[in-house]
Amino acid sequence: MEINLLWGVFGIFVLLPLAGSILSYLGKKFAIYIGIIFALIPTIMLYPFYAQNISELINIGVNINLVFDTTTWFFMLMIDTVAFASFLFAISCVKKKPEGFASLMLLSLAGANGVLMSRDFLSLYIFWEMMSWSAYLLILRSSGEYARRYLLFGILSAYFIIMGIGIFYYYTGSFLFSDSAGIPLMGWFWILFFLVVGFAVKMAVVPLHVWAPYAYSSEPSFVSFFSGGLSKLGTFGILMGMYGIAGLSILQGFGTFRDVSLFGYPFALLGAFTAFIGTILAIFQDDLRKLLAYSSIGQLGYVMVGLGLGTPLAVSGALFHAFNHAFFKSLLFLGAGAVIYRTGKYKISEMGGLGYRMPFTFLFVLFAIFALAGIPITSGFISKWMLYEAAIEKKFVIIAPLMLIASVGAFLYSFRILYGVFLGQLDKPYENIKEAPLPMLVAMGILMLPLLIFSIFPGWILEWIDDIMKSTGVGTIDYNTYSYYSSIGGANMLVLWIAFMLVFIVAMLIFLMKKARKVDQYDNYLAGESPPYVQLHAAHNFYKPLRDTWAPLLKYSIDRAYEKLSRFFVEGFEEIKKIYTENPQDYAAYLGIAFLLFLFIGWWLL
Amino acid sequence: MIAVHPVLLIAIPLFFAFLLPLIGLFSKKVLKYVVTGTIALNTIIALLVFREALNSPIFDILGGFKPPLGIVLMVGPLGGFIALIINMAGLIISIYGMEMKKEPLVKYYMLSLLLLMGANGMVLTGDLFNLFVFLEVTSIASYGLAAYNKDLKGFEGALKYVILGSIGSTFVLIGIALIYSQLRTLNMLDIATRLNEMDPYVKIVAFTSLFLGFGVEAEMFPLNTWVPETYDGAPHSVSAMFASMSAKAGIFALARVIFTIFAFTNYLWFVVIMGVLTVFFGEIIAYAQRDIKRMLAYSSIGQMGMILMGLGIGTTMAVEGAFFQMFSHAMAKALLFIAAGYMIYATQTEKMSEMKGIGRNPLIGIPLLIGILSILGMPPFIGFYGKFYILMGGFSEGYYAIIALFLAASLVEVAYYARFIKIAFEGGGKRYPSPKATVYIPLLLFAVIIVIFGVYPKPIFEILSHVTTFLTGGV
Amino acid sequence: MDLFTLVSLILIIAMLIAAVVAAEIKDLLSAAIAMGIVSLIVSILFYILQAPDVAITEASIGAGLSLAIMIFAIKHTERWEK
Amino acid sequence: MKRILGGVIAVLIFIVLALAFVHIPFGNIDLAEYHYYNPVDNEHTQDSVPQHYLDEGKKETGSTNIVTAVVVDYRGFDTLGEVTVLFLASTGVGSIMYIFEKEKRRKVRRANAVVETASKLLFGFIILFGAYIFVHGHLTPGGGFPGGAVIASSFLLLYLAYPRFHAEHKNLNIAESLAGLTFVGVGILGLFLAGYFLYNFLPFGLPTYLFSAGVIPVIYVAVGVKVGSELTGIVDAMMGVRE
Repeated sequence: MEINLLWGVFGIFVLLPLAGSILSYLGKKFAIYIGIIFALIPTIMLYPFYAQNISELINIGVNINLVFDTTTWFFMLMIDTVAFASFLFAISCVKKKPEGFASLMLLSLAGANGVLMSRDFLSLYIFWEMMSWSAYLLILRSSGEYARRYLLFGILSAYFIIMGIGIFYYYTGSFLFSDSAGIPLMGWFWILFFLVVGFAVKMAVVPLHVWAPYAYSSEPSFVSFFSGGLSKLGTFGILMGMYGIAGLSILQGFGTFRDVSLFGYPFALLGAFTAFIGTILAIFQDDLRKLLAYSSIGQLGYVMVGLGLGTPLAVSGALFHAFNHAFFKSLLFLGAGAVIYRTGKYKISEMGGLGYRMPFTFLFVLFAIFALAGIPITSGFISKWMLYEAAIEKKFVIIAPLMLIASVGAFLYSFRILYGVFLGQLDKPYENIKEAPLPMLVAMGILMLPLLIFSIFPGWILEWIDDIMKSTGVGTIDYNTYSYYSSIGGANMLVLWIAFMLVFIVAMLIFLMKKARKVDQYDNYLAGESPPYVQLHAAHNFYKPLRDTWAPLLKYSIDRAYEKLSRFFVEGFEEIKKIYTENPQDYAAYLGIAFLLFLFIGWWLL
Repeated sequence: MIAVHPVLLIAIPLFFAFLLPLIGLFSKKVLKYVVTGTIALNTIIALLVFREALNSPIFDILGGFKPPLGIVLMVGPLGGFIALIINMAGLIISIYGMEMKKEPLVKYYMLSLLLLMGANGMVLTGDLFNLFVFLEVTSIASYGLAAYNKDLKGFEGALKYVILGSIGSTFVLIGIALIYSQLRTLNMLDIATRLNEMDPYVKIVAFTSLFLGFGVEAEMFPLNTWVPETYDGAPHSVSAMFASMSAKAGIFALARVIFTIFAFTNYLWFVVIMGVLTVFFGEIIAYAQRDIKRMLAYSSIGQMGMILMGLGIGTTMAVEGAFFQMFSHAMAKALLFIAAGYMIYATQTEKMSEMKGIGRNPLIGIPLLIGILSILGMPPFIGFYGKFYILMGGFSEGYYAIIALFLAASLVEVAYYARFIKIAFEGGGKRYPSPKATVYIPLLLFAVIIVIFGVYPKPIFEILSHVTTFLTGGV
Repeated sequence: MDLFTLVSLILIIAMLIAAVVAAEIKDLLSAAIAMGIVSLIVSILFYILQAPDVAITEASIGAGLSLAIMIFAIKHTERWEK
Repeated sequence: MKRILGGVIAVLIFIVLALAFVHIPFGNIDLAEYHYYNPVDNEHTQDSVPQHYLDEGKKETGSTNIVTAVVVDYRGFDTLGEVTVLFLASTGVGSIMYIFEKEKRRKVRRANAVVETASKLLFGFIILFGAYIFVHGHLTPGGGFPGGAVIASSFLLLYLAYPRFHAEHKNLNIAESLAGLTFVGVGILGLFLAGYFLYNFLPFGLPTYLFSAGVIPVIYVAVGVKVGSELTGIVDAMMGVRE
């Protein structure tokens, strides 16, 4: 009976999308609709399967272990919902070969769900790679060069993972996570190092992030799934690697620094730098998609901090933030996608005032930005607050300030989006622009709901996280429906929410009592004069003073370093190519030398 | 008593190869159907032989003289498996070969049948001198086919192959002569049981000679210099045959020499090093190529190096991986060479940079993608299991540094295939003629095999569980 | 040293010289003839070693036909190695 | 530099191989001290393979010439392979030389009258001699390969004497095909009649008689015809090349 249940779960979450992938490829014109159905079923089916704990060993030559527990459930909730919303969004924007889009999306969804269900390295690797190459093909639809960058880093990450798996296999002779007994500390170090670095590539941790800005510039409906959904697999992998397989006691065995494992600390530091660098770079982007991409890098840096620190508060915060990030970043990418779909432009400096024509899109993006910047009426606040507290609690004087600076930076680029895209003067070409089509709005609405709900009731999500924390043995935090508590405070969202609303209402009342008069923007700038049409929207060289301040540092680019490295290698390859001289006499000499060499080695060995 | 004689796998192609000129006198049009039919018949027999060999090894005694007096064909599960792969690949490639236009067609078909027959013989035989004879058959058929285009490139490639191939087979002959002079027998198992009677020095020289000689055919590192030019100059179907048939036969013969005959276990790490060097140089030089067929040829070297590495690691898992890799490489590389043939035909150039958008036709694009992903070792295609098992086998033996080098080379492989995919799927190319049935049917067949056994590899692994007996000197 | 060994030795040395000449000489026609001489001596040696079957084959194919084919080939290309 | 390196490599390989070759027993050796292992029945026998050939060869194959017994009967499969190699060589040459075939033949000087007459005279005798060699393969030294080569050399003589002589390619092809089919056919017939490929299914007859040794003469005739026509084909292809 048990095994039937497992196969049922496996069928719904992995095989069904796989089948859907084939079906939608055959569906041609209706591909997207088929895709929606096959993405919706797993999303809905998550509800009956809540709090299940199914685990089965299956022998396919080697033992593999498929599991469906709260960890799986929690991550699936993000990924499947985001996938569904992305599909909805895609109805109106994917016109070019929709069957390819739908089938590849479902394939990567199946891969992602498979990764989440596997508790052994073989199936994990298989599904991971499936997800990787289908994402690669999806990016390929937009740009071959971007796809190539992504693929190289994707494979690099896979090879790191495979090194970790291999060392694990060397010590245990098994792929099961549960067979980890008897690995020496040195072995653990290399296993975890390779695994964490490998998964960190997917999370775009600096300096392995250079693929992300490009990959996130492809088709918006896919990117929202990619950045919101698939990058969470990196989080899942690191969580599994550090806490699921190894566990706290082994991590602490490497030595501790203020109760934080010396293994995790460098990664936390790296995460903080990622948050910082991602944010700084996001501020200076003019391409809307690139801005969001760097912002995504920065936000996932926070998650990395939490996972690296490894205190209960930090890990809970990381998971919570990952959850939030899945929704608000998908929402932002979708919003950006809607704007790009309507205007056909990518550059922020070429937009402006669109909020008057696309009010719903504006509203959704506004909420997403609240969540991203951590403003209390969205759930983005609480997760960030948990992470700050986790860093402050242990008095980390580098990590905490970096995170705070990054948070301020997040305001800067959020403002950039709000002002540059939605506020300000409506440019002439956009006079007659329409609101985004209905499916897009519905998709964005679906993604916004959880952000609002969980801002008042963080306890619901903390309950799931608590389950995960228990199963990984990190320890738990105190929480109730509205709040959580930590050694240096905590937060009560209900109080905050009420306070915020009070302030909001007061402000509203003041605003209304003052009998505000609507002033045309033109009048506002030009004091009532009416010259011929001028463009007043100041969007070029935004934050120029800031950029000037940072100029000396901005000239170092990790991108360029990689380019230099690759050029060095390619030149080297051309040199090595000369071994094949195309002269048969040389070749015959190689043969002779090889014979003598083989003979010598043989004589020596035998 | 044996139900199906493995010798038929050799006799039937031979019979029809001799018959072809006579058929050619009456009608040249039926030739291609005769050839495809012959190989289809052969494939069916290979399947039957393989099924029987799974139960117990088949010893097909030739001429009625018991070994080692006479020659015996010995077909274990693995030999049967490789023979099946070779015949299957040959069948599918022969569909593509129907398109061949260049005269003299009779000779082309005869040579390709004999190449198949030679490869079959190399895999099936249980006699060392017989192995040499079939090595000669295979390589001389290859020389003829390599120059079949009759242009300068073809001649140059074939000439280099002739030079290196004949040096290689001379070494094989020397090795066999040394063994015979010491043991007075040519049967492989007889040699294996009585190996310790040999003088140690002679033993090593004999081993080295055989290793080197078959290494030339198996594309081992310093001996594979002929590969790129020969593959490049040969007709496309012939390149596919080389990659999927003669190279596989060569490496299986090498495996026989290493495991069945000599079983030098402390020599194996050297094989691993040669394997990883083969991978390393193959992949790196492939990156520096601009012509598609040369790139595929060097990539083929890389894949063969991977197989060699798996054999050298020598654990059950790694050798299973190596055999799986033989299967996957035979399928995927044949697919890619056929696709390359179409692309060169459609674009009239070998330069990859001028093949913009060639993969946009799904009949080409999807098999092409599947083939490349399989070569790169992506699940759920068959290329994954071979690579993964070889790696895991290597890890369990503790070859960390070698595997790191190997993975670095693999990353280079990913880079150049991604470069090619980028060009092939880029928009803005011109319109290309759509592929004929003789092109897309083999492509689709290969792609289907790659996907089916990638999704459900269990049957293959069941076959490969016989690796344990192979490693302990069994058939 | 008996006659058998002496004759064998002389033949072997002659064969070696012919082989080196075949490899080194620039005149391809002479090289081909030197190859023929090698084959001829080999066939004599086979005969001395009581292998008449092989001796006949070697003499007719090695010293006869393949030499003729090589000369034809040289005739169609150039006589002097560059 | 390269030349010196090549020389050094060659000399080293020579030394290494020579050191191995000195281990080969030479002269009168006691074959009885070897024994072999039969992997099919898994039994060790106090007998060596060459000794077995010498002792039992005549009885087991009916061939007076032990070399022929080994080449055609004990290791007949190898011979089939070798014939195929030759066939391949001729096919390969034919396929490569194909482009030149249709071009016109160059005017060449005729050979002198002595050569022409002598070759006319000798041609038949040489063919006869070749046929003798392969027909008597199981009785006297020689066999299909040398016999075929002798036949081919008779054609070579014609080519030298008459520059315009041209053997019909079609006929050569038919001859070699039929001969090859005979060889394989005999093998397959053996498989059907006795369960062994290339089984010697004909009666052995009396030793030293022409009609003895079962299928050996049949195979040797086929090999002789095949080798003769193939080598002639190669010579013809080479002669056919005209610039």
